[in-house]
Amino acid sequence: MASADGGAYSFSLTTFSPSGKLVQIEHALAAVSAGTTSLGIKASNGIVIATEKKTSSILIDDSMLDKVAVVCPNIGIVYSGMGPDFRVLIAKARKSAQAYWKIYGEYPPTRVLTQELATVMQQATQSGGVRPYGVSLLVAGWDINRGPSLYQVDPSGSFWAWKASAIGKNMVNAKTFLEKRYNDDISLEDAIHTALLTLKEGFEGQMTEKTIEIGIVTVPSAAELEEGKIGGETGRPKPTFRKLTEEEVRDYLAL
Amino acid sequence: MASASPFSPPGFKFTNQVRNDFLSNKGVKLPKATSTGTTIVGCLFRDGIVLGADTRATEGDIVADKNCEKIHYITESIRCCGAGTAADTEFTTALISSNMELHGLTTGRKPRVVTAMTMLKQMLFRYQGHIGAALVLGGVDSTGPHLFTIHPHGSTDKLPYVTMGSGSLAAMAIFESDWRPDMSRDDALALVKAAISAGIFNDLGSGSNVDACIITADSTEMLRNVVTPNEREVKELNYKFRRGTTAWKSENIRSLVVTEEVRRVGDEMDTS
Amino acid sequence: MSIMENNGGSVIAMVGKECVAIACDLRLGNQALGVSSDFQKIFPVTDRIFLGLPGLGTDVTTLKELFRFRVNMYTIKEEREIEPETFAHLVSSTLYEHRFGPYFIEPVMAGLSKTPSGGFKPFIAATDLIGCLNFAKDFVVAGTASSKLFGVAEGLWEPDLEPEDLFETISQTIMNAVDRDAYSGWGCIVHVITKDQIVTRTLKARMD
Amino acid sequence: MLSVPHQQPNLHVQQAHGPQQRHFNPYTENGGTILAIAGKDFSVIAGDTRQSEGYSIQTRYAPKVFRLTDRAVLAVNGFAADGNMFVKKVRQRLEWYRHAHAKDMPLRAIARLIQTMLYARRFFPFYVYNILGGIEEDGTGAVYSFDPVGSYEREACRAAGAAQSLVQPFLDNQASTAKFSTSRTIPLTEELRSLSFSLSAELFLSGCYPIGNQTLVSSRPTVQTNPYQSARQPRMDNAIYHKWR
Amino acid sequence: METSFAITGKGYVIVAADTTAARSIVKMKTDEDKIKALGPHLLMAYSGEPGDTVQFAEYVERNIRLYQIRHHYSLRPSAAASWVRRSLAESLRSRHPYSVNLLLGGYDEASDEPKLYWIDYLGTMTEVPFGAHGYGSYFALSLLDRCVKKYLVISGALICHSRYHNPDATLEEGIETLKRCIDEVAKRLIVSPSKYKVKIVDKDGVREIEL
Amino acid sequence: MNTFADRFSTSTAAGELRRAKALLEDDAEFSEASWGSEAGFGTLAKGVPTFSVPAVPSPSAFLRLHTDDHADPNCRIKIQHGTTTLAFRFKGGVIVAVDSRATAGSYIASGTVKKVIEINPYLLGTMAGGAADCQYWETYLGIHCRLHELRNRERISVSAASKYLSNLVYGYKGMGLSMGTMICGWDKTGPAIFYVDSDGTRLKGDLFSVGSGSTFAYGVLDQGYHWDLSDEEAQELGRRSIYAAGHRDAFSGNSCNLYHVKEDGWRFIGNYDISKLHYEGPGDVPGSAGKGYGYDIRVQSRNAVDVTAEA
Repeated sequence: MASADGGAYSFSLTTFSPSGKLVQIEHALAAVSAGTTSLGIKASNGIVIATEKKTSSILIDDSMLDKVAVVCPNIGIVYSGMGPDFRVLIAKARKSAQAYWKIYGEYPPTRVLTQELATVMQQATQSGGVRPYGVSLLVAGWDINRGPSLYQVDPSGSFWAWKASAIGKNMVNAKTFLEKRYNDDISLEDAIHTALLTLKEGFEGQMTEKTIEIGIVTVPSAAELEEGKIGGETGRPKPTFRKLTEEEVRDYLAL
Repeated sequence: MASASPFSPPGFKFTNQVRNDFLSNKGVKLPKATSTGTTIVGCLFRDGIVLGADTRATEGDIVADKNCEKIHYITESIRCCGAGTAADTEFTTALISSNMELHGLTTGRKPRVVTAMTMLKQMLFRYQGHIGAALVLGGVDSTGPHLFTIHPHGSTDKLPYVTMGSGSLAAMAIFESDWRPDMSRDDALALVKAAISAGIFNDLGSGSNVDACIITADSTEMLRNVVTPNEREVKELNYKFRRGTTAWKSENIRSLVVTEEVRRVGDEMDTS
Repeated sequence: MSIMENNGGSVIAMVGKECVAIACDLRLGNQALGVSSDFQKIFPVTDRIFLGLPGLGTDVTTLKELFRFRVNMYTIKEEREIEPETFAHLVSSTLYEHRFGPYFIEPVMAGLSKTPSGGFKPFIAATDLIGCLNFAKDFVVAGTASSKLFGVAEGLWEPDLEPEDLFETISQTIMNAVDRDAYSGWGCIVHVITKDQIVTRTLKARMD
Repeated sequence: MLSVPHQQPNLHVQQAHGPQQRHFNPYTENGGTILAIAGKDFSVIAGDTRQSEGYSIQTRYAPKVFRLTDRAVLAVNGFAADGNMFVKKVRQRLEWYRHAHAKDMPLRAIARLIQTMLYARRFFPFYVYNILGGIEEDGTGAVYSFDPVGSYEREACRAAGAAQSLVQPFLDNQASTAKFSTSRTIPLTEELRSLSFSLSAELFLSGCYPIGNQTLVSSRPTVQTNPYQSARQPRMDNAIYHKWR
Repeated sequence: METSFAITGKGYVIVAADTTAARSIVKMKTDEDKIKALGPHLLMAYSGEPGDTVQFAEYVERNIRLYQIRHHYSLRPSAAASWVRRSLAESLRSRHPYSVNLLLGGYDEASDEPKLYWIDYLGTMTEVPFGAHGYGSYFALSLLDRCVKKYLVISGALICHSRYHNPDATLEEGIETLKRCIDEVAKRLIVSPSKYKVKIVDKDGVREIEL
Repeated sequence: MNTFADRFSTSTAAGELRRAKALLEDDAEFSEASWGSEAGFGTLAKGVPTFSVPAVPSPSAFLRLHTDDHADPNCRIKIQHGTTTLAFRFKGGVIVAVDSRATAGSYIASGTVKKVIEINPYLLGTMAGGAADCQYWETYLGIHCRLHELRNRERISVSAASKYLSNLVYGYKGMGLSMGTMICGWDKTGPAIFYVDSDGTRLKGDLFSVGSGSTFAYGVLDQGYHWDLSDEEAQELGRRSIYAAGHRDAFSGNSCNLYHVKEDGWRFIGNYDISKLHYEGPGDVPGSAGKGYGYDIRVQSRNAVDVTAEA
């Protein structure tokens, strides 16, 4: 009964095992751990999130693959785990961000969006007939209230803020590596390099601009902020999150 | 459609409708919404599109806003001028802008002008003219510059130069006589300024300043208040009142400054 | 008889130098009959935002409660006070939700918004009854006396008035305007918001 | 509730929806605003000069303020055709009076004359709001205001027309001392005169043109017309429009 | 024509409503009670569309009673008024709105104060020291609109004590004032009601009195 | 045309209108009388004046369409409405008190209207309804009162004057006149008040109040009124009643004009700003309570009452 894999309890999502676990969630975490490594580092003047983009075959057109996704101009997400689940989540996140914008005329703060995503993921652990999302997310964003912030969301729906974190296959090693390399004064440039170095640990194959994806959050300067609405009177803020182009990634790799 | 509130399902709410019908059946008049009498125009030129708008918003025969913005953001390279019920133009363009952003994120490409046009006309058609937005939509995308008008019932036109709003005839007169294909940027901007000015000066529903927006393949220039022909003269008199002019009966002052006094009570805690 | 004239009432907000002021009359009428002369139409939203709701009396109370609810939810969820600009959008989108069955209210907002450097910037806004925002740099008006308020305010308002001067200007504006409006009046109340304090004064206004 | 003036609204393109009842409507509204302020020994009468219908301007220069005698000026607002005809008729009656009495009719009498002329059309009113300003026989400045059917009273200041509800409370504020807790004496004549001028010029919001025709009546120089016109005409012609042409 | 009055005084609220039930031009009944006791210290006078009035009053009565049963605590007047207003405002947004005007008088045990709320069929609510509904209000309000100050009495005929509304009037004085209102309405209103039911709420609860 | 019967009969006005219609071409306004100094009243003194009428099947419907702002708020020609007027008879004569507000829709067109028309030194008329109708016809009535004096070497009685006015306006019944007036004065029979309106009603009485705020005035008036009031008490009652109406009624207010008619004719007692009455009272006048009429407890809140004043 109480076998290692949860036994009878492992099939019903909404039933606790006698040891107080929802075994399906642990399985979902296992799915995450099987996914490619992703990491995020919060620097003194921004955040970097990065992941490796591995293709199982050279025949795949990898230009259509996106693992670092823009949610709204100030927030981006990277994931480890099941791609299709991520696609669903990112669609929900984008919709939620737009709904927020339509009510308040501004994009959601990172924390609120993260909360929203976490709620969606939590609901999948408590409803009948569904399974938990098989992904962990790193959410990076900037807002005027809390500045740059980096959150990790797990399939259970729990989320934390991190200075640096890693998820996916190599996460234990990567975290250990990050713990050694991280300091509070790290600049965004250094953080990008650290991210690449961390990914290099245990990277299988060649790290190229095709196999790495990087997204960065930049912090607007005091002058830009003082101007009020960034991007002029027509109201759209200047994006603070963006994905690095392949050229930019190549440049960083070359250094 | 309007806005998905976190506390209620998305879409318009009709909760007040029964009551309002009841009230209007009692013979009470329903108040007017802010409306933009408006002159809005757009024209093609060699490198792209120039859009123009006046800046007056009216409520009945009162000028409610002397310097409002009628050129709305759709995407970085697509903008939309709105005439009609101000709230409708504002929210309709905001909704489409939001949808366009989602569309752009989903497809990973810069969305096209026709996409915005189609979204707008489908939405306006769905509401059968009850959403009072008359729009001039212009932008540049991978297929080149495009200029559309969209009427409140959902019909659209694609033309090289267009005008809308109560000042449309005045503005069109300028376009008809002076628009030429392949104009330079400066000529096109001057033409748009003249067309909007014609609306400002000859149509009482339009007024104040000229806003313009120049969209080309590689840049979008929003020229807010590019002409201000109706600047108010400096007042000759000073209307400041002597302090104490107004008599008042009671006063209540609430201080927002929290003053805190820290007092040691007893022995200092041992923190070692 | 317009529906706005059923209960009457007017609100005005003005910008001053590092301060804003918002004022309303206190009348609640039942058409020509005055019922109450202590009917507040301006409500505090946060420490530094005030919301004026002139229009149909029942909707004044209903919307006051609705916005209190929504702002409280916002505060709880976001763990911060709502900023004036954000609140203005909330008001606007809430009203536009009821586009085809509106509340008969034309809200006016006044407040101080935080600047990134930690200072405060005056903010005023108004919407029509279906939520079209009007961000003005000088003054906004609404209610049965709106045209009268427009006229006086246009004449009297000057930029960069100190809080005490702003009080005089807004007081004179609302008193002279409501004195020409049958459905507004019966006392006026003025709130002047500065970064340190909120001064609320009940004016000695005409009571007829 | 919602009007969408996205089409030129004054074209009156009527769609035929079966039979329609037509009322005899001999009136239209031509916009514009007039005002007058009475001082101790002078009065100022002002009006804009735009004549409009719906959203279109019919002319940018159609005076609404007319000199009647050396000491009386009449401003008419409302339906321009009625107004012009009415002024013509008043002038005719004043002319007859001059012939009969070899002097100008005093202001007080002109006011009463206007009342009876308006009331004679009680059942087919002139659609005009009149303000009569001038100097009384005793040398004081006076303003009389009328409703379309002849009810009138003498007042200190009065605005009428499209912007009356905007202008009047402002005039109340400036011209009266009632609102002030500590009494403010009426400014000296000269001061009030300049005050009146600048008030008149500023009152008109973006909806109106600045005053194009102002008339000052005072016991000394009698009627002066347009002393202010040249100084304040930046918006009269659409400079930009013409420059571009 | 239906008329109801309410007056606050020192520690009490007097609520009075006419007792006529009319249909078309006929008086169907002349002893109808249009004042409901909603709780131990709460009274509500209602008037308006026949049918709606009683239905709504009973709906309110039961819900307020339910609250009391559930919480072992009755709503304070201000809370009850808010709830009633909200019910009315929400009913107005339904297919069949209640068309009822209310005067809600109560004694707030927590603050030892009489409270009076004027609520109309749209859900407009305001707290007043005295109030009225129906055509009677046009005559009674101006009569109540003054505070008698004893030292002002210089002319016995014109001003004498407690003729008009006084927040500190004793119950007897309050009733006297109410009678004046009723007399005035009887004198001037074409179709003035003949009889009134009068109820009082104070710290001892609710009771009915005869005028 | 100017026969006595013609002038006083109620059936001629319609005929006059027909005639006026026929005369429209050559404009009846310009009779020879206009050359003289009678100003506008040249035609008046000779009989019932003539009016231009639109050439439409129903002139009164035409008028209603264009001027009646109660039926349609969008109509162009706004005629001013709203008022409180009152008059009562007591042992010391007649008190006439009125407010001074004129409204057009929600706009307060004037706060200084003279709603008491001084017909002659012994007669006062009040103004409610159409301001022009009252002003014009009561002025006209004044002319005829004077003619009556010249013809008969004695003053016209209040009764006769009011009957004359009543007949005049009754002739235009249904044409759209709007008038509710009280003709007050002193004649051989002593003080007298007659209520006359454009429907043709004419009532003799002791106490009347007319206008949108009349119910509020009655509320105070009825409670304070009795025949044996002293002059000061009566004047105070008039002021107080107009104040009450000005306070509660949106369409009444601004100021109170008070007149007292005695045997030797009317006397203007004063003009009282209603705001001042509210805060300070009528000031140092006989009969005044010396304090503001305003009722703080309602106007402010329950807690703000001046407790000392209650003692």
